[in-house]
Amino acid sequence: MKITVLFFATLRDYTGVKSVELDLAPGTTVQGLKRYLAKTYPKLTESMKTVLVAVNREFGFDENIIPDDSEVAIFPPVSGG
Amino acid sequence: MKITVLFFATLRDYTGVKSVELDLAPGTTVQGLKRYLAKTYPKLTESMKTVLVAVNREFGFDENIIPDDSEVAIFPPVSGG
Amino acid sequence: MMPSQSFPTIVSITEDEFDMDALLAMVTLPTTGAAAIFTGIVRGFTSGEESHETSYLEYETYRPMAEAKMRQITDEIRVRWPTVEGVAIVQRVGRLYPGALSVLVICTAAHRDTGIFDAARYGIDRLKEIVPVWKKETGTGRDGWVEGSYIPRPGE
Amino acid sequence: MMPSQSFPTIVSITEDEFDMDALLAMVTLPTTGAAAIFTGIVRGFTSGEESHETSYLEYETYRPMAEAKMRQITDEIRVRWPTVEGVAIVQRVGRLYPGALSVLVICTAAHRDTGIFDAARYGIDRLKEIVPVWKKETGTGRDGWVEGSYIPRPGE
Repeated sequence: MKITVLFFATLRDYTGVKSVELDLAPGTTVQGLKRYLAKTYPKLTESMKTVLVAVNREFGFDENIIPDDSEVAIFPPVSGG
Repeated sequence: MKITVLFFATLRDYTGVKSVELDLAPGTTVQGLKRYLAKTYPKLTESMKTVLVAVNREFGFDENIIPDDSEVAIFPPVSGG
Repeated sequence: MMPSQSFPTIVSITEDEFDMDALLAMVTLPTTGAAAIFTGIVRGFTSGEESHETSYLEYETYRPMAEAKMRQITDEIRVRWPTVEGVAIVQRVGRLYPGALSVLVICTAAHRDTGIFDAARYGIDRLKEIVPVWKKETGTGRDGWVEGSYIPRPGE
Repeated sequence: MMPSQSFPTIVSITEDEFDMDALLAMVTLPTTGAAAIFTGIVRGFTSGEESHETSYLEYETYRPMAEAKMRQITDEIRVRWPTVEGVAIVQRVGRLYPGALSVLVICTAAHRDTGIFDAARYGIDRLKEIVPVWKKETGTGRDGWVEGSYIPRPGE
């Protein structure tokens, strides 16, 4: 399945990219994606402990399965206001 | 002693004047002034129960003696904001 | 470079429209990160038991005492919330139509968890208790002077 | 004549300066008599343990999700404070210098004792928890991304 992954703030700084298109096995979970990303971008490994994940613009959690064609965003806890 | 009395809101409507100069006996209290005003302007009699009095721009109370040359204001409970 | 610790205080009675952005800027210091603002607005339609429409309100004030009492309220705020940096209290007077802003209270501080919301609430509550301003309503149903109910105690 | 009961809601992410007066007017109904407003302001100088000066902040957002979460917060406010009439939540993004307004929350209602102060406070607290916006600081002492600490739970 194909998904788009967007990186924000520190996460974008670590990867050096704003977004990537990934082709993952169907049934991949948020946890699985995080492992994949840590392998692909070793600099992300440390951040993956506290990172937030949004799947199709809702907060996603480790056990959630990512649907095909999803927009997934990876970012640190928010600091707006 | 001479004092100036200012009327606001309903009180001014009842007296028909914005202010009067009065010549009162030294030692006149707020209570005494209220009695005097009720006699002079009978329409004020009812309001005198709930009216507020300021003596030189501070709230005054029945037993307070009015100093010579004071500016006294008579008005209903406030309704600003 | 530590900015000056003189805290700005604005107290004003005016016939003019408010410029909220300008007033807020006047009570913002380099250390200010948060502002809580209350504004009163003239209702055109009041629902509830005394449902009625308002054409306009005419605000009158005993200005020198009102200004002194507004300043007293800013002092009371600073005693109760010492971390408040800027305070502005502005009352508009004259004839005000529905939708007009009639009163404004701004409290600023470094952060939002310093009591600024409570301080702004205190400011408007106190204004409605002790600041000599009265409004006369013209509309359907209850024309005439609106009377408050608060009786100040000695020292207030 | 009873005014329409459709309550105005504004949610916006913008690079432009706020016009507070215009935004307030947009969330004011004929029945509205009170507004509680929170604004965040870029501090030039932060005191305390991590005392430092800020030259500017750069705000970034994941816009479509941020807008959805801001709208969710306005819904949460209306559930908790059903007497609230208008709600506006506006986040400014881009490069902001000290003194600039970075965020605005407005809650209006018929009267001030309807929870509007708490509602505005809730609005800014929630925004800082769940709206995907981040700021990067440039100044003396602690350059770089400011990280929050809130971890949303499922359903938030």
